Parts: sequence; C-alpha cells; structure tokens
Amino acid sequence: MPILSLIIFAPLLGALGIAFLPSSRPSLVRFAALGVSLITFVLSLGILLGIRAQGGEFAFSEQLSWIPSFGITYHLGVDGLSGALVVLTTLLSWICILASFGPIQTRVKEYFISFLILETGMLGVFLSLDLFLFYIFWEIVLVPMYLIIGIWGGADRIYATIKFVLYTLVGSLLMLVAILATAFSHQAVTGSWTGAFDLIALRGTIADPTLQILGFAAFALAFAIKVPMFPFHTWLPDAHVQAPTAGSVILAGVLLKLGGYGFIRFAIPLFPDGAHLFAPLMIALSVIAIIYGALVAIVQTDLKKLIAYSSVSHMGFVTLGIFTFNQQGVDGAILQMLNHGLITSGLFLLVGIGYERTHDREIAKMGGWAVRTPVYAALFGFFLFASVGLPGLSGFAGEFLVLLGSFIANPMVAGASTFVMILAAVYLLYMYQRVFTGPISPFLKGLGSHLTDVTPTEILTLAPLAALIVVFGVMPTILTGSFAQSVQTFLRSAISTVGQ
Amino acid sequence: MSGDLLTLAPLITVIVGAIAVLISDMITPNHNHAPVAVALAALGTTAALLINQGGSSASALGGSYVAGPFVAFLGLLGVSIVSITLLIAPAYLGARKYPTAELAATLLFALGGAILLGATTDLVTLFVGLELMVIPGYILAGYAKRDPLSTEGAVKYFLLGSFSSAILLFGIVVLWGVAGTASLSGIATALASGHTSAALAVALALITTGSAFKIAAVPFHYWTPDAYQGSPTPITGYLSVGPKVGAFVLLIKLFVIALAPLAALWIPVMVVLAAATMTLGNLVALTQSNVKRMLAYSSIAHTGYLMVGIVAAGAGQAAGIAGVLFYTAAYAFMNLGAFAFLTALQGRPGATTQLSDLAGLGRKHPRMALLATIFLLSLTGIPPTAGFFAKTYVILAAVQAGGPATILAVIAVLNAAVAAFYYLRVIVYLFMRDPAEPAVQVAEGPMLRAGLLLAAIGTVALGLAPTPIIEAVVQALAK
Amino acid sequence: MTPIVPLVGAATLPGYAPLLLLLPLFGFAFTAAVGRRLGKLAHLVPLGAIVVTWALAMSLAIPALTGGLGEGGASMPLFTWIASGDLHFGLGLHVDALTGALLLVVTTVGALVHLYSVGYMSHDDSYWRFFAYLNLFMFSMLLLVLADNLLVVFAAWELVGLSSYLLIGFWYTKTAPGFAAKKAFITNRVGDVGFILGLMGLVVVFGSLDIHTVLAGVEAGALAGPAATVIALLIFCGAVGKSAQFPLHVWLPDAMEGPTPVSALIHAATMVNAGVYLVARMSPLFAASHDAMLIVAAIGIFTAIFAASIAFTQTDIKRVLAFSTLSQLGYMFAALGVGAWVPAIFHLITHGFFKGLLFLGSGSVIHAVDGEQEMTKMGGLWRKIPITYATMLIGTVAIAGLPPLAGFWSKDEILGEAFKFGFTWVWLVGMVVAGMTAFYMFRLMGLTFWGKSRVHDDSHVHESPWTMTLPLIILAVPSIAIGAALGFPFANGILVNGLEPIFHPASVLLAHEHEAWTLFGIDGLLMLASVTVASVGTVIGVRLFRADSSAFLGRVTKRLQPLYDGSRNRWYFDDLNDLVFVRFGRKVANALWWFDRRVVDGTVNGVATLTSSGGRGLRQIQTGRVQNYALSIAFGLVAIAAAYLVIAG
Amino acid sequence: MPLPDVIPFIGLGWSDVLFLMLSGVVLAAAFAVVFSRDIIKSGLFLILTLGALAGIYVMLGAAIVAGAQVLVYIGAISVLILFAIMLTQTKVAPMKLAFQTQVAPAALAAVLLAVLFGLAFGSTNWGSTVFTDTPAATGTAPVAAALFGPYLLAFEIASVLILAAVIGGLYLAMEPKADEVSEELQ
Amino acid sequence: MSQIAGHLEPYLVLSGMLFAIGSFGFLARRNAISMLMSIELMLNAVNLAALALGAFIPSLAGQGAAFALLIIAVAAAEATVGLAIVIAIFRNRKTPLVDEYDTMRQ
Repeated sequence: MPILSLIIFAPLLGALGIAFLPSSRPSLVRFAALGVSLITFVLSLGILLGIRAQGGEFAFSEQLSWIPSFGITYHLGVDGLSGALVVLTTLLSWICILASFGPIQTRVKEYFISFLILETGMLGVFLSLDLFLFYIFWEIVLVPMYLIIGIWGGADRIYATIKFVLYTLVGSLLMLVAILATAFSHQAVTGSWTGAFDLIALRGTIADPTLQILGFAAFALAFAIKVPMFPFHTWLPDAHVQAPTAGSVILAGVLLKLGGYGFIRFAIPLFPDGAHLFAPLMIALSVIAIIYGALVAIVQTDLKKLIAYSSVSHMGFVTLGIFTFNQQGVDGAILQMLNHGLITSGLFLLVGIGYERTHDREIAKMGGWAVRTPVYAALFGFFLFASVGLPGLSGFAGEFLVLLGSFIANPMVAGASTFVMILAAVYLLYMYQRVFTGPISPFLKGLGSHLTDVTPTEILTLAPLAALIVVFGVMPTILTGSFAQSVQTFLRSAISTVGQ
Repeated sequence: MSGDLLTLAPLITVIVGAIAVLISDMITPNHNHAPVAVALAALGTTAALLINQGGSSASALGGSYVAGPFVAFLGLLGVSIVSITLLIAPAYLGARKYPTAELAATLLFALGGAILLGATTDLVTLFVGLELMVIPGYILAGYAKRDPLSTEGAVKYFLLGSFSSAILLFGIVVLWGVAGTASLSGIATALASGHTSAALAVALALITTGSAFKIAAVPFHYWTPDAYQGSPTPITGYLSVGPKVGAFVLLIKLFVIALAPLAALWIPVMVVLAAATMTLGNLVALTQSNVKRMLAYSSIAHTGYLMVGIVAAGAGQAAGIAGVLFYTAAYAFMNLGAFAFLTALQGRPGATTQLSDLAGLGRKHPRMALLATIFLLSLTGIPPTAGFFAKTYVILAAVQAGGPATILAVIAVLNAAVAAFYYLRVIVYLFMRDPAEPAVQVAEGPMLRAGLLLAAIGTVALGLAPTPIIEAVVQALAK
Repeated sequence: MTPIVPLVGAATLPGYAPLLLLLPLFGFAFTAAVGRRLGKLAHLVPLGAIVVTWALAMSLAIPALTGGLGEGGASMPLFTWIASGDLHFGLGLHVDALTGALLLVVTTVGALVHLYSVGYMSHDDSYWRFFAYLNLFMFSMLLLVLADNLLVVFAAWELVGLSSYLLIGFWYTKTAPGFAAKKAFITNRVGDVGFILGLMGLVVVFGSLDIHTVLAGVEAGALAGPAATVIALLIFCGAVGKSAQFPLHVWLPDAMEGPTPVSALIHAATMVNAGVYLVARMSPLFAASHDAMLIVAAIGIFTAIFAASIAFTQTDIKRVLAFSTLSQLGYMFAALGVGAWVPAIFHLITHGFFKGLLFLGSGSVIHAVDGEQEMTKMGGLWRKIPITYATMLIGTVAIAGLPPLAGFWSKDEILGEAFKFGFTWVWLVGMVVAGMTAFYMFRLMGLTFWGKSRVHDDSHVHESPWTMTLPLIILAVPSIAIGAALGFPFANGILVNGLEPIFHPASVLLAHEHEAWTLFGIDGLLMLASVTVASVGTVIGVRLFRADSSAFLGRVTKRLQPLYDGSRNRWYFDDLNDLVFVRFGRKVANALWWFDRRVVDGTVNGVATLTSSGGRGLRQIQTGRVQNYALSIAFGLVAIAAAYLVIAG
Repeated sequence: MPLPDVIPFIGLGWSDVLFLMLSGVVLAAAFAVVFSRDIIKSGLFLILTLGALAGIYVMLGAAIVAGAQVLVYIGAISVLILFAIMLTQTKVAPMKLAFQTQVAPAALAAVLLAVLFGLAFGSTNWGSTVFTDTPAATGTAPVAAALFGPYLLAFEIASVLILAAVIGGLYLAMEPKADEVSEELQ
Repeated sequence: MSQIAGHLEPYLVLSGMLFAIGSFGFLARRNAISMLMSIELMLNAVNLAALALGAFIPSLAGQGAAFALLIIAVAAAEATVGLAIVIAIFRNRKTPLVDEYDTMRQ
C-alpha cells in the first residue's frame, strides 16, 4: 500500500473535495479542512512508528517510472530525519488550520484549499528521493504560500509576497540547472539515463570537480535563501510581518526547514567536495547570522519582526551545525530544526492571538499586558523561555549540541556563537518586559473588555506544542535516537569524497 | 500516384477545407458559426489523417514531401492551435460584427503552409510554404479592418514582413546557388567541407536575419508588440503561436539540417541573439500595464528560450530539437489560453486589457481567474505545468551542449525569475486587489468555454504527464 | 539510552532519593495548575512538600556529613538526558559531604522561608503563584546540588536563574521589578556563557561531563597548563555570575526588588552560594591551575572589600544586607582561591543561616513599618518589635564574627588558612573587611532599632505574626550554635572530617601540608587578631549609632565627600555598565538594523529597481515608426554579415 | 557581312555592351524609383526598371521568365500599384514629405549593403562549376521539367497562395457595410 | 567572346546593387506604396540572382527560371495583400504616410 503517496496527496484530495463545498457555508469548509489535516497527521504518525520496523535506509519506498526517457522516476522514501519533519509538518498543518478558524473570515474556501495544497507540497519535498520530483514539490510550495501571504496578508502584503516568491525562485531556478547538469553528467558517465535523477544512485558518484563546486554552489544558494542564511534573509521579516498568523507559523515552522533539510539530504551528500570547499564560508555566514540576527532583533519595534529576526539567528545554528560535519553538530542541527519548528510556531501563534485582540503588534504601544490576561502572558513566557534556550525545554539540547559540535570543529567559532545566549536573553526578555510587565499601557487599557484572555480553542492549538517542548526538553534522546541512522548515513556520505 | 495522394492527404484536406469554408459562406452568408463548423470538420479530418500517418514516414512527389511523425506532430499541433483560435474567435468577432468565414479560410491556408513547411525537403518549396503560412498572417493582423490599431499593426507587420522575406529569399537563392542544389540534405553534404566563401557568409547572414525576424528575435522583434497589440485578441493569440511554431520549424530545417556544417559560424550569433532576445523581452514586459502588450513582449522572451534549444541542437544535441518541439507545444497551449482569457474579458467592444481591468476578477469570476492562473503559472514555468517541463527540456539540452550554451541556460533561468514578476503581478491583480468598477463583463458561450478548456487541458496535461509528448517528440526526431 | 555506570565503590542512594526532586516539582506543578483556585490555602501543598523534602534531605545530609555514606558518597543513576554519538550526558544523583552541607542549608532555610512566606505574603492576591515559584526554585536548587553531571548542573544553574527571574519580577505590575529581574537573568547569562564554554572544553578533553570522570581525569593529570587555566576560569565565570562577584555583582542589589523571603532564600542563603559550591565541587580542576586559583582569590577578596565599602553608606535596609552578602561571598571565594576549601564551605553554611535570619528579620521590620525600606525612616523600633530585634541582633553579632557565634568560627578559619597558606594580602584585606562588616552591620542595627523613632506615624508599628517570628527564632539557633557544632574542636570538627576527603585531591595538587592546629601558636594569634578587629568595628559602630550622633557623622562625611558619594553610588559601576553595554550596545544594534535595511535589503530592492528601470529604458526604442524598425533590421543584417565574415576569416 | 564579335576600339562583346546598357537602365531607373518626389513618376520608373530587367532575363536565356515579368509585373502588379496610388493620393506629396527623417542612416545602411554584396559576390570564386561562356539559351523544356518535377508541389502551392491572397485582399479592401459600426480606439 | 556578360559575377553584383537600392527606398520613403515598390525592386534583384545562378551553375540548369517564376507568383500575392492593407488603413487614417502610423509604441 503506497502509504507515502497517500500521505502526500491526502491533503490535495481534501482540497479537491473542499472545492466542491458551497462557499456559503464556511464553517463546513473549516471543519472539512481540519478533518483532512487531522487524517494526514494520523497517517504520518503511522509511518513514524513504521520506520524502525522497516529495515534499510529508507522505509516505505515507492518507485514508479515517470519520464523514462530521462530516467526520471516517482521515487519516495522516508527515514528518521524526513519522518520527524513530516510529522512536524502534519502537526503544524492542523494546528494552523485550527488557528485560522477565527482570523480568516474572507474567502475561507480558497484559503483552506491553498493551505492543503501547501501541505502536499511540503510533504512532497520531505519524501521525494528523485531530484526532479523534489524540485517539482519544492516549486509547488511557492504558489499557495504566494497566495496565502498575498491574499490574506497585511497591508504591505503584495510587496512581501512577490519578494518572497522571486527571491526563492532565483535560487531554485539555478538549482534546477544544477540538477540537470548533475543528471546529464551521470548520463554521460554511465551512458544511460537510468538513475540520472535518483538521489540514491547519484550519491557519491559525481566525480567531476567543477560540477562538485558549481553544483554545490547552486544547491547551496537555493537552500541558503530558504533557510535563510545571512545575507539572503531580508525576505523573511517582510514575509512574516505581512503573512497571516497561520502563514507565519507554517513559514517559520516548516518552510525554513526545507532549506536545512535540503542541505542534509541533497546538497552535501551529492557534492561533498564542494561542500567541504564552501564549509568555511557557510560556517562564517552562520555565525554572522546567529549574532547579527540577535542584535538586529534587539531593536525591532514589531513583535513579528522581532521573532522573524530571532528565527534568522536560530536557523544560523542549523547551518552551523550541519557544516561542522560531526555527529554532535548534525544531531544538534536537526534537533534545532524540529525545536525551532515547535517553539517559533508557538510564538507566532501567540503573537497572532494577541493581534486578534489588539489589531496591533507595535511593542511600544504595549505594556502591562499580563495584568489583563495572565494565562496569555504565562503561555507567552513559556514559549519565550523555550526560545531563550532554557535547559529542560526543547530549545536547549539542539543549541548545546550545535555549539559542542562547532567547539569540536573550532573553539573560536563556538566561542563567538555562544554569545547569542546573552543576546537571546536580551531581546526576548526586553520584549517581554516591555509588553507584559509594568503598569498597563493606555493603549491596552483603551481596549477595555476586548482584551480577553486566551480561549480554549487557542489553548488547544498551543497545548500540543507546549507538551512536546517539555517532552523533548527532558528527553531529546527520543528524537536523536529516531534519526541517529540518518545522521550516520549523512556523515558517511559527507566525508566520502569521490575521485581521491 | 495514389500513394502520393494519400501522403499529401492532410495538406489537401486543409486546402479543400478552406475552399469549402468559403463556399459554405456563400451558401449561408451572415452566419457566423457555419464556416467555423466546416473548418472544424476539416481540421478533424486532417487530425485523423495525420495521426494515421504518425507511425511511419512516407514520401511523395519524388521525395519533395516527406510525411511522418515529425509532420504529424507539427500538423496536430497546428490543428489544435487553429481549432482553439476558431473556437474563441467568434465571441470576439461577433461582438464587433466581423465575419468568421474569411478568418476560418485564412487560418486553414496558413495551416496548410505550416504543414508544407514541416514536410518539405527543398529550399524552394520551403520558401513557398513559409509564404503560404505568413501572408495569411498579414491578413489576420488587419482583420479588424475598421479598427485603426488593427490596420496599423497589419501595415507594420506586412511591410517589415515582406522586407524580411525579401532578405530571407535573397539568402536562400544565394545559398541555393552556392550549394548547387535545392535539397536541404544536399546542401548539408555540399557544405560538409566547411569551407565558407564570402558569398556563403553573406547568404548565411541574409538567412539568419530573415529567419530571426520571423521568430521575432532581437533586434528584429519590433513588429511583434505593435502587430500583437493591434490585432483582434483571439487572432493575436494565433499570431503569437502559429507563425512562431512555423518559424522555428523553418529554423530547424534551415539551420539544424541544411546549415549544420556551418554551426561553428552561426552558434555564436544565435547565442548573442538569444540572450538579447529573452532579456529585452522580459525587461520591457516588466514595464507594460496593458496585459495584451505585456504578453506580446513575453512572447519575445519565449522566443529567446526557444532559441536556447536551437543553439543546443546546433551543437549536436538531439534533445535540442526535441526541447524546441516540446516547448512549442507547451507554449502554444498556455499562450493561446492566456489570450483566450483576454478574449473572454473583451466580450464588449471597446473593452480594454489594462491590468486594472483585471482587478478582483478572482471574486467575480473565480473559475475564469483560476484558468488564467494556470496559464500564467505555466508561462512562469512553475511545475507541474507544461511551461515548466518546456523550460526544463531546453535547459537540459543546453546543459548537455555545454560551453556557451550552458551560460545561455543560466541567463535563461535568471530571465525566468524576472518573468515571474510580471506574470505573478497579473495574479496579484486577479486575486489580491479589490474589484474594478465598473466590473468587466466576461463573455460566455460554449465555444469560448470549449476553447479555454482545450487550452487548459493541454497546459495541465503536458505538465502532469509530459511523457507521451516527450516520447512522441523523441520519436518524431528518430528518422 | 545507555545507562550510566555509577561511580565505582560508591554506595547507592536509598530509593526515595529522587523524591527530593519530585516533591518540589510536584508542589510547583500542582500549585501552578490549581493553586489559583485554592486561595489562601494555596500554601499547604508546597509547604508540605518542602517540609517532607527537608526531612528526607536531613536523612541524607547528616550521614553524608558524618561519613555515614562512606568516602565517595552515594550515587543513583536515573536516565540519559542528552546523547549524541558516543557522548552521553546522564542525569544521576550523587550525595557526599559537600552535597550534604548544601542540603543542610538549602532545605532548612528553604522550609523556614516557606513558612515565613505564609505570613509575609498573606495579603498578596497571587499568593499561590509565589509558592509555586518557590517550589520551582527548591526543585532547581536541589537538582543543582544533587546532580552528578556538569551538564545537568548547568541546566539547574539556568533553572535557578529562571526561578530567581520569576521571583524578583514577582510584582510584575510595578516597573522596577521587571527591570531588576531582567537584569539578574541577563547578567547571569553572561557568566553562563563562560560556564558552558568551559563545559565544552571539558567534553573535548574528557569526552564526558560526568563529575567523577572529569575529576578523576584531572587528578590523573590529564588536564594541566594553560588549558586547565582557561577551562577553570571559564567555569569560574559561571560562579562569578551566579554568586554576584565583581564585575557581575550588579544584579544582586537590584534583586532586592523581589519579596523579602525571596531575598532571604535565593539571594542570601542558597542560590548565590551555587558559585561557591561549583568551584568547591571542581576543586581539583582549579587546584590544577595556580593562576586560576590566584584570580579566584583576588576577585573574591576584592569583591569582599568593594561591597563592604558600599554597604557603609546605603540607607535601604535590604541593600545593606545585599552588599554584605556580596562581601561575605567574596570571603568564600577568597577562601577557595587560597585553597581553604573547608572554611569556604563552612562559611557558606554559617552565612546561609545568619544571613537568612537577617533578611527575614529585615522583612519583619519592613512588614512592621508597612513596606518602608529606608532606614532613615526607622529607628527606635526595638521596643515595638522585640523578637525581631533580638533575633536580628544575634544575626548581626554572628556576621560581625564575634565569638562564640557562628560567623566567628568560619570567618576566622578562612583568614587563618589564608595567612598560613602564605596569602598575606588576602589575610590583610580580609581583616579590614571583617572590621568594616562589624561596623556597617551595627550601623544597620543602630539606624533601625536604636535612637529615637523617625517613623512618621509609629502608632501601628506591630510585631509580625508567629508564622514569621517562628522562623526567626528557629534560625537564631544555628546562627548561634552551628559554628561551634560543626567547627569545634578546631581543625578537627565534624565538617572538617566530613569534607577533608572530598578536597583531599585538590589539596594534594596544591601540595598543602597540614601541621597540627595550635591554640598557643600562630592560630591562636590569628584568632585573636580577627576577634580584635571585629570588636573594634563593633565598638565604633555601636558607639556611633547607639545614640544619635548625626552631627559628627555629618562632619565626617563632609570631609570625605568624594569617598562618601562614590560609595553611595556603588562606585558608579552600574552607570559604567549602562554606558558600555546598554547604550553602546543599542547603538551597535541600531547601526546593524540600518545596515540590514539600507545595505542588505537595499541591494535586493536595488536589483529590482535596476531591472525595471532597464526595462523602461529599453522600452523607448520601440518608437512605433515602422521604418526605424526596418533600419535596425538593415543594420542588424550588416552586423551579422560582418560577424560571419570575421568568424569565417 | 557578319558583325565582328568584338566591337572595335572598345574591345567588348556585343552582349557585354547590351548587358551594360541594360544594367545601366536598370540602376538608373531604380534610382529614379526611390528618389523621385512624385510617386506617380516612381511608379512609372518602376515599370521601366522591370522592363530592362526583362531584357537581362532574356540575355540569361530565360525568355519565359521575361515574358512572365512583362505579363505579371508590368501588366498586373504595376498597374495595381498605380491604381492604389490613385486611391490613396489625397494631395500630391510635397517633396519634403517624400523622405523619412532617417534618410541619412538609411543611405548609410544601403551603401553598406551595396558594398557588402559587391565585395562578396565579386570576390567569391565560383570555381569550375560555372559556365564561362555566354549562358546557353535554354528553352522552356528544362524549365517545365523543373516546374513539374521537383517544384511541382511548390508550383501548386503558389496557386493556393495567390488564392489565399486574393481572398484576404478582397476582404480587407472591401468597403465596410453600412450596418457595421466603426469602433473607438482599443 | 565576352568578358562581362559571359560571367556570373556581374549579374550578381547588379542584383546586389538593385537590392541595396530597393532597401534604401524601403528605409527612406515615407509613402507606404513607395515602400511597396521598393520591395518589388528587392524581389526583382533576387529574381535576377536566381536566374543568373540558374544559368551559370550546371547543376541548376533550368531550375533558375522555375524558381524565378515561383518568386514572381509569391511577389504578386504579397503585393495583392499589401495593397489591400494599405487601402484599408488609408480608409481609417486618411494618409499613406507610414510614419504617421505610430499610435502603438513603447
């Protein structure tokens, strides 16, 4: 039974179904979408359990001939790494859909359709083992996101969404050229197109040094823009600020991870030599991103922008860890991806919840919020400290392992990056103090009874995240264990430099 | 002889069909649908005959006409182009009191020219076929004869067109003389020595210029924006794909087959032209506020992408031609679709095609907007649409060819990113702006809907399951 | 998850040991969840949890101190927390004499503060929240002292920081606490950066952070030279932050914005000692680097005199106590720095009790004069609140170091050892500080209790309820007796015998040889000296503040105006920080923000603008005139022909 | 007595003289076509050019083409052109209106082309494949052979082409019917 | 015996000249019909070249004439359409001067 295809296309089928529902009954649409995403979530949990049982590097593999004349196949497979990310995706998807019940009141049907298509795209990226297939899903993700930001976004949404799409497109198109070049070089070497686009067949076979360098450069650009790495990050704050809450959540929670995943799954295993050549640069950029993002976050005046820049800083840890090429670094990077997915999503949800009441995100206008809505303030505090990297919450393990990995690679790098521990505390606590503590601000006072505390639904969206943050904070070994094998494979492919 | 007739059957059917259309119009004048119906019948027959020929290749008239998969592919493509045009045109022309009979007849003649172009094996017939395909274009451009813009476009198109025809013809004649034969393959063998006299060089220059004009490559592109903008929208749709496909067949015949020995000479020039073409097309399209004119410039950009395939083919990559053929098919459907959409917007005489007219269409006419989105995404090259595979195919060929072709490929993808901006901007207007007042009234009607649907199906099918076409293309070249 | 091998030869802890952590944790979770609904009964569960914890802790601490658990103490592995490749960081418990000493202070003072808070916080409407936080703190603190893995210690380190943040900022509707809490957390983070980097260094060297593995490695000499110094100092950074040593001391005085019980528990008796505990725990590591030891001693003794000099002139009763805490912690670090490990821990214990007492006392005073903290608005309170007065007096005498109260024993040992180990400068400064301590403490007593009342309306000044006075009375007992109980007979007391084995490796590394303790020898003299200094300070203090002698004080201050201002303004250190870090840092951040928008994003938008303007430019060549078009065709033809002729040659 | 095949004094063959005269006429008339202010005149000069060319065709042994030239071009096209001139001449275009503003660059382009062709065709060595004597006066037979041999299809299609052109031309040139509203700019 | 008329080059050069003159007329004249005439000149130049080559190159014997006839036919067709278009636009614009047909630009 092609369970992976089922998972990927379940949301799409759901979207098709919803297309036939009457727009006049939004609540019906909402619950249909929620149902679809929940089913997908359950299915994905199913595979997560199945991965261990199935042997081999990739479980539940499916491979069908698709464009035989170029050896392009429909090849899916899941391992610990992609499994974890898939579940993160499906989880955040239903959370986002639930969180959109309130905020999205216009063109409800179109919204949920785009959202489900988006989910299909993201799942496809994580599960594809064929470069061509991967690229297609990679691009598909753009379209619904483009619409979600552009239609349901804020005042300056059009600038933001076009910037987002064009920026991503530039990178990915060059990646397409690299993919084709890779495939052709394979064909030229082996004399047949068979497996020319197949990740598993290609790994460790690309000997041409120029291709190693240029290919990696092209892939890396695409992924660096997605992550985003400094200096390709400026689309992120705009996109986050303009996107609707769920958009920001999925953007921070999953889309950024596509970049990190791309590095681990494709860029480095395919082009180890190129990767090693560029590693110093990538590490330098990561360190810059870590410190720079945090420093810039300090002076942000918009809650979403602040969290956006904190994402730049946090994702810096991901790339830093990946390019240490050692167990700790990579383990940490993956942990960081998942945890950032949980924590930052939570923060964006919370900002959205606040926005629902205040219709404003200007930090300066806030103050003493906790007086009115203690529970909200407490939840915010929880996610905030998770983001600060408090041990016992999930943020810590990832950051520590990345730092440890980089320390093993080069203590100076670790030394520099560790300072973000201070900066993170500075910008987050400074923000929290200005927004939640002290006497209540006139603006919030002015809202009077509109400034209600969180509703049960909203708690329902946050609770799973909070729970996981605690669980993974106390027992990160659950995760590290689940993707240990993937990391091993990655490290092996990362060091195996062909032609030497 | 009967075998010859059978081989020539599609061509004959088309021409007979054209005449039949005129006769039917004489029988039932002022009836807009009869001619279209007759034409569609003729097209159906042609399609059947072409499919029947698709399997094996047969030659007629002492080998001056070779039917086979290649012709079948082109013929069917042409048939679908003409059919879609015929389906969408009446809504527009009817509203403006223009007849459809002449349109149908002219289109059929042009289709005949295209088929001949694909099937011929010698320079002379090639030229005549080209003219048969092009001259109807002048007529069509001026089809709205009471509309100053249409006639202006027609004049520009005609004057420049015949100017370039003369240039091309001069080149052909000199080449014919230098090679001492009219047969394309003969020319290739004659030039195999690779020695180039001055006369040959000049002939090559004349031919390059002439054919570069026909495909609207920079700096020979000027006629396109004006002719496209002036022509009645559905006809613009046809002009932007039909003659272009034909022109690229011309390029394949002349450069890839006949002038292959001189590839070292013309590839550098092609590379420069291609780069200039796609860049200029995209950059200027960025600045257009009239969607019709924007699409005109974008068609120039697409010419550039197609030339990438020609360059790769010249460098000896079969995938180059295959890429060009696939691209033409994809481009035909998506661009016709886009123009069909504009046609629908111009149900009322005088309705313009400014971006602002599209604002908020997504709310008023979601289905129409959705179709438009599909075409635009395909033009942008977003998977899984035809446009994506088309681009990928030519880029793959270029990458294979290596050298300057690869650089061209990179330029092409960067251009695609630029192009994304203006295509997506249309989507912005469709969905992200508030509806324009007064709202555009969208033309309805089964034929229009059928045309749109046909284009959409083509665009999506080539995207979701490109394999059959790719196989067909690859087979078409295996001869 | 591979289980961690317990230390060879170490006994296993009794099965209930984890309860030490679980009870407070449960107390926190329960109260956080439902406390809000329990109203004034919210304290029951947390208080109960802590009392039981105290009992359990005692049942471990006493045998630990008296060698009941054997040399290496007892351990209990729980589970692997973080694992990556062959690196495993496990959570396990370990109890030995050192832990015991800490357990003694932490749980005892903890329990009493809980009890005290029942009264002190009774009027606060988020009563429940306070107790939840307190339990969270107790959990974190116990984890800190019980953990057998440095990474877990670090985790607890951060968690105590969190609870301290929450408790300092408890009254969040006021502005000041928010600032103070943030300041505390961030300042601590500065130290923690060093700490975690040090830990990474240890991982690289030993491939583990299991305390015993690390220490065993150090003892085996696997780490020495500059590496040792660097790692030791990095870890010391953590201690400096948590124990508020110079230059990271700035957060502690502000932390007094928190409710007084918090100040007593966290910022006097327990959390601030964590740094001392850490250095003591890692004694071999520090002993392995002479330079590191020197720096520890220097920073310690400097903080001692620095803080004391500030305490002279402060008028907020809690601030005085805060600075005296800094000063006393300075003593402890000085002791550690000179290698006087046992005295350091000894002072930690005694100080924990009497400083806890003093803070709770001050709380009781503040409670009495409804919220007033300025000593200038007090005075003559001894009649109104006798119990508070008596107990605080005991505390003062104890901290002043007058025999036979607790402070005397520990402080004297520190100074004595410092002298005997040849750190005369430490000893000298220490003596001075001892005098100063006595002086400013009696100044505090004088301004608060003696002389005539300056309370604007002292009609309803009242003694606190029993829940508050009882802890005072209970704490008075150890303040008087614990010194003798643990420290007598000299150099051979329970504590010495208990802790000696733990610090033996470090002492070996330092090559300290212990000659017998001689009452009628050097030790006696040193003792005499310190007692004398303390007494002098006391006498002056009492003399000046017994009766009102403000006129004289005024003259003195006028003569020493700059010094006075400097001390009063904490030697302008906070202003310096504000300038360097806050203002300058903000400038840097703003500059980068500008860079981000103008340069980085500017480039992106610039490319876009360039493209579109290019388009507008090219657009112009479409003139609409057919013959211009034809002309370009003609010239194009010529150009192409030329190109061909050139290429063809 | 037969004429000497080389003219005395100038040493050119009769055919040479004839060729030079004809080509002189062709070029001169062609210049007149493109330069004469009065469009009617240029129309007439066009006819002259075509006539002279017909002569050269005869020299090249293509009498049949010359015939076609006279019939189709001079007989049909030119007349058509003159007819069109009549139709479209509102006023006799004053001379300054005859030429484009871009006449100078146009001249440059034309000269460049002329030079290009001159050099290219002059310099090219056509090798031994070429008759070196006066072209054989080929009759109509080979022409027919070619037209109904390899170029049969082209020939047929040419007729179709003309049919298409006529239909289109009719449509475009026809006066709009009364009921057909003329519409505003697009 | 003839030095000029007996060689291919003079004919080709003549046709080149004629072509150049025609193109000048096309580029320089403002009147649509003049341009049309220029095109006819160019096509005739081509015709000349075709005949010359046909006459002088053995392998093309006889084909030149055929080619030329076809070209004439094509030219006729072009002229027909062209004149019709000119008439049509004259009806709209009331002027044959092409440089006034510049409503559509940029």
